[in-house]
Amino acid sequence: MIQLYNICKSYSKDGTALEDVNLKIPKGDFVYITGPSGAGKSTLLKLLYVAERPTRGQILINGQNVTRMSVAKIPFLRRQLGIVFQDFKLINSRTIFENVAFPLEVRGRKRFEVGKKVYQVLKNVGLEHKLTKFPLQLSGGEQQRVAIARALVMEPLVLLADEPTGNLDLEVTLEIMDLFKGANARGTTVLLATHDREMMRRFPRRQICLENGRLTEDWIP
Amino acid sequence: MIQLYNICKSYSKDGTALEDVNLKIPKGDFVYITGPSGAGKSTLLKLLYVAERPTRGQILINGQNVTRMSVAKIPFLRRQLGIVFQDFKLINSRTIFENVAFPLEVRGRKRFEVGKKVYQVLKNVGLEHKLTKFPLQLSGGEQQRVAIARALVMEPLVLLADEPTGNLDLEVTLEIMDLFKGANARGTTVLLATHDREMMRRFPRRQICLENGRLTEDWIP
Amino acid sequence: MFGKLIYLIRRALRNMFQSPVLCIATVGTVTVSLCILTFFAIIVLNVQSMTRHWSQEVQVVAYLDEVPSAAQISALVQSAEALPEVVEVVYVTRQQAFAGFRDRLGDDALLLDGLDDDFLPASLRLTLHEEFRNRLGVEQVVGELKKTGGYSDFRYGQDWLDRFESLLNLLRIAGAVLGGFLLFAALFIVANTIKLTVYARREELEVMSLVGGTSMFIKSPFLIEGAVQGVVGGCLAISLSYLLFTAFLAGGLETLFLASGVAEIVFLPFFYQLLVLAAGILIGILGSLISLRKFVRI
Amino acid sequence: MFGKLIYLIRRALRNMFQSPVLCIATVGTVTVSLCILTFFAIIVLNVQSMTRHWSQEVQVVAYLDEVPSAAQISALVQSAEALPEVVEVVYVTRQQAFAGFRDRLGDDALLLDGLDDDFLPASLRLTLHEEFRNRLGVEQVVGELKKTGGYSDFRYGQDWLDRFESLLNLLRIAGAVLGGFLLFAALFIVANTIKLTVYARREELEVMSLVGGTSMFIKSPFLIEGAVQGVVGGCLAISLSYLLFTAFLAGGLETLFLASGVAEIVFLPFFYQLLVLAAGILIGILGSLISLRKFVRI
Ligand SMILES: Nc1ncnc2c1ncn2[C@@H]1O[C@H](COP(=O)(O)OP(=O)(O)OP(=O)(O)O)[C@@H](O)[C@H]1O
Ligand SMILES: Nc1ncnc2c1ncn2[C@@H]1O[C@H](COP(=O)(O)OP(=O)(O)OP(=O)(O)O)[C@@H](O)[C@H]1O
Ligand SMILES: [Mg+2]
Ligand SMILES: [Mg+2]
Repeated sequence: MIQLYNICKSYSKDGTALEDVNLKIPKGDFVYITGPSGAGKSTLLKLLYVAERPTRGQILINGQNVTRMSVAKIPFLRRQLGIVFQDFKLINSRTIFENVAFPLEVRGRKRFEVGKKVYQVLKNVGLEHKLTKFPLQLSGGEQQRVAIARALVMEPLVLLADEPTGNLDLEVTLEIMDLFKGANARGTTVLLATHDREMMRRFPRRQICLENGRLTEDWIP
Repeated sequence: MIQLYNICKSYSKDGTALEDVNLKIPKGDFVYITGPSGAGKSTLLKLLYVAERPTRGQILINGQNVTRMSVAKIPFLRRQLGIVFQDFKLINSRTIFENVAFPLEVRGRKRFEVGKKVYQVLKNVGLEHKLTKFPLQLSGGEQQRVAIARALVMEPLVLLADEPTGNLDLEVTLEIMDLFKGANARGTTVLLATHDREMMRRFPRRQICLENGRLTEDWIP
Repeated sequence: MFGKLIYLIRRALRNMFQSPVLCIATVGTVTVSLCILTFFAIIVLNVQSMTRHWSQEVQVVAYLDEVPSAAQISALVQSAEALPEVVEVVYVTRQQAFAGFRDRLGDDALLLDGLDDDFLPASLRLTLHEEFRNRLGVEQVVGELKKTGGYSDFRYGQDWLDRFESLLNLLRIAGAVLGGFLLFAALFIVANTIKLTVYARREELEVMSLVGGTSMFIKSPFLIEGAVQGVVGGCLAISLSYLLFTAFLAGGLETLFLASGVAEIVFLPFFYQLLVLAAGILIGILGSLISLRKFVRI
Repeated sequence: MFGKLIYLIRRALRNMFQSPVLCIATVGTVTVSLCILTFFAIIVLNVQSMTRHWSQEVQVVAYLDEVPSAAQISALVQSAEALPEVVEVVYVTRQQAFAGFRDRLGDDALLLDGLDDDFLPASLRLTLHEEFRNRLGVEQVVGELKKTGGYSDFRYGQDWLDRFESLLNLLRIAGAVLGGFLLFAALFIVANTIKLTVYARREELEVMSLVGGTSMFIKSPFLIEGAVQGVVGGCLAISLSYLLFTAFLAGGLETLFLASGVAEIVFLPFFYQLLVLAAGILIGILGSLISLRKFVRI
């Protein structure tokens, strides 16, 4: 499903964010990416959704070589992914409903279907009563849940979640994890960058540990 | 030091973020504010740094009635506070150094003093090598640490930290907690909104629990 | 297809209502820029009609050898009228010529007191088609007339004609230079404004592309927005300049104009109003395209 | 105090280099707007000097009763020169008058062939100070001369004077209306642009206030920035319009101008260039102030 060969990424000359990372993630896997702050977790995910290009190495997603993908094709790759960004990246001038509906609209879904799906997924994250609010009118945790809802609204092929529970309390975290596990059970490959040891303790899954841009541990329970 | 009397805050007619909160925090105290997502933790802090005004009730900080403070006086109140915002609120067009130096510049400190202090506090949070980078060139956890450094650079009278460790791993969290405890030991009153049970377990302090805008628990170890 | 267009238009309108600051700024800038263009066009058009008015004085006066018979006159008039350049031919008798001269002298007319009223020759006055009211056309006519014979002299205000022509050239060049500059300035200013509105929304654009929006999907609402703002700005510009136009004309400007020998002052004709609207749309769409190319690299 | 100013200027410059998109957009808009104003000023100034040139033809001609003796002439000339409105007095003999008339008739001069060269009266030609070259001034002078006596008639082109005056009024009003409109348009467009740049940075402004920046501390770099951009834009506008001016004048426009009877064409005098710079600074600061008031509610 996802294959990384000798991936290097350096943003500037003086330091590398990723160094010689090799990784294979089969379809339907559930993987935690851990590591200290600044280790390169987000960078790894950014390479997968082609917000950044690797300095060296090759990435295959679902058989496609992402490294040399033309700019015009990137949107179609991203439509197969569900992404929770570390800084949420909600559109502040749109309501919660519109934010979550956006991936569906991009794919040209019918209005009726959009409304039903958006409501359902917002209900799953416990925000169905905030439909008409704007992102800046929500608490931090609520914004994070909207970002999660937007990633899940499409049943993506791959879910890339970057620190999706950093602003959530334990109860909500457990609910969100249930959603992730549900999506995983329905076939979505899940990559979850996190610091939350409690979560990893409760739901032990494959753990990949990055340290200073190097893959130092690949633990399978 | 900080006194809240019958504080109510509602952003719109259909719901209240805070309802009838009464609270006294003596000088030099260290208080955790906990509660589920959307409980009103950030709102409480916003009232303290007068980003929002309460719908009802009175707030006293250091003897000043903040509720009716004139707009011109607010900056001088804020200069006594160190604030870590939940969404960091760094200035993206300025370097890390400039971001952290800003509270000092506002207070008209000499350039020499500014440089020394900023370097010291950035070193404390482990980012002295990122001085010249811009916020968007940092990882999420690094940005959060910059926000913390900016709050601590002045030895504030009161430290208001909103989820300051949501994007940090355990090791860094412990270092940051050491900084907070150090500031507290030097006389700063600390209010820390968090979901991190591990942190509260390791450093048991007074805990205030909000639920649906109501103060439901005030636990002193 | 049609549903998709409606969807895009809905999104464009939503965008505009969502960020009124940006929308109002753009429409305002388009309005003011087009207003300047409109004023300029009004001035150019009126100066043009003024010069056309003046050019009616470009006439050829052909003096006759001697007093001709009625038959000769009608023959000469007919042959002159047959020339393709000529609109109208008027026969001026000696007495009419004398009266005209007296009028032209004005205050000095008393000088003619002792003189006979037939000492001036009779003549034909030829009015020319507009496109021949220049040195070339005039000399062509004179050449033709010379061939027929029967004329003693021709007069067509040679030096006046030269001046008039160079003034026309001057106005034409100055109009083109200024007009080109103003058009460029309008495009620049509007594109600049739109660039800033796109800049203010660049994060939004980035998010859209990160969530799978194609370049077209993201850009097209902006283009529609640009077109709508262009139309609205164009309409406002026309209305505003009409208001200013009538306000100041009503305020006595018209009498002043007429007193200074200028013909009727007209507002922009309908066709030109359409041109202004078209310019608005074009500027709106072009400005959006240019700015989007800078910030949407998808 | 001085150190603080330097600090604020440093911050302002830092801001500008930090967000070049915004800075370039503002400077560009200021440049283009001021360029339009500069062009307008050049046109107005040249038209003004043209009319001043024309107004030299406003003269009073005082015809003498009979051929006076040399003593009488000098007495009359002296009394006329004593009038405060008069610049110069020229005595025109009968012969000079006759030659002048012949010249004026041009092609028709042959009409005078049989006549004596002294049938025209001698006269005094009075040139007036510029501020008296209008109906009122002229009639005042005529009234004074009438009191001294010795003149048979006065002529000062009454109908021409009326036309000239209304044309002047027209130009004055049109210039004021257009100039006012253009000035307003420039201010509007620049303020709009600055508003958008402030809008794009509103989060930054919010953060500054949240970290304890006073209103003055946050705003003053923006005001300095506005002033700097105004100065730079003003300089660019003057340079650009000078370039355009020379480019098109060198391209043959000047000969055209001179051929059409217009006096020398001049670029904006230095004093007006300073005015343009001042306008740039003013527009920059005012625009920043207006926009900041909208977005910084501290
Ligand atoms: N756009 C960028 N330009 C320059 N350097 C960058 C950029 N993005 C990230 N970096 C650097 O690359 C390194 C890895 O960053 P990354 O965001 O991948 O870390 P992370 O593992 O996600 O950390 P965190 O847990 O704090 O989010 C960091 O040192 C960071 O400073
Ligand atoms: N600007 C606003 N406009 C309207 N409603 C708001 C606004 N800010 C917060 N709210 C609402 O007020 C309630 C409390 O928000 P608050 O940010 O205080 O929660 P919180 O305790 O900080 O939650 P979290 O742990 O998720 O950050 C939430 O329901 C939120 O939707
Ligand atoms: Mg990260
Ligand atoms: Mg919060």
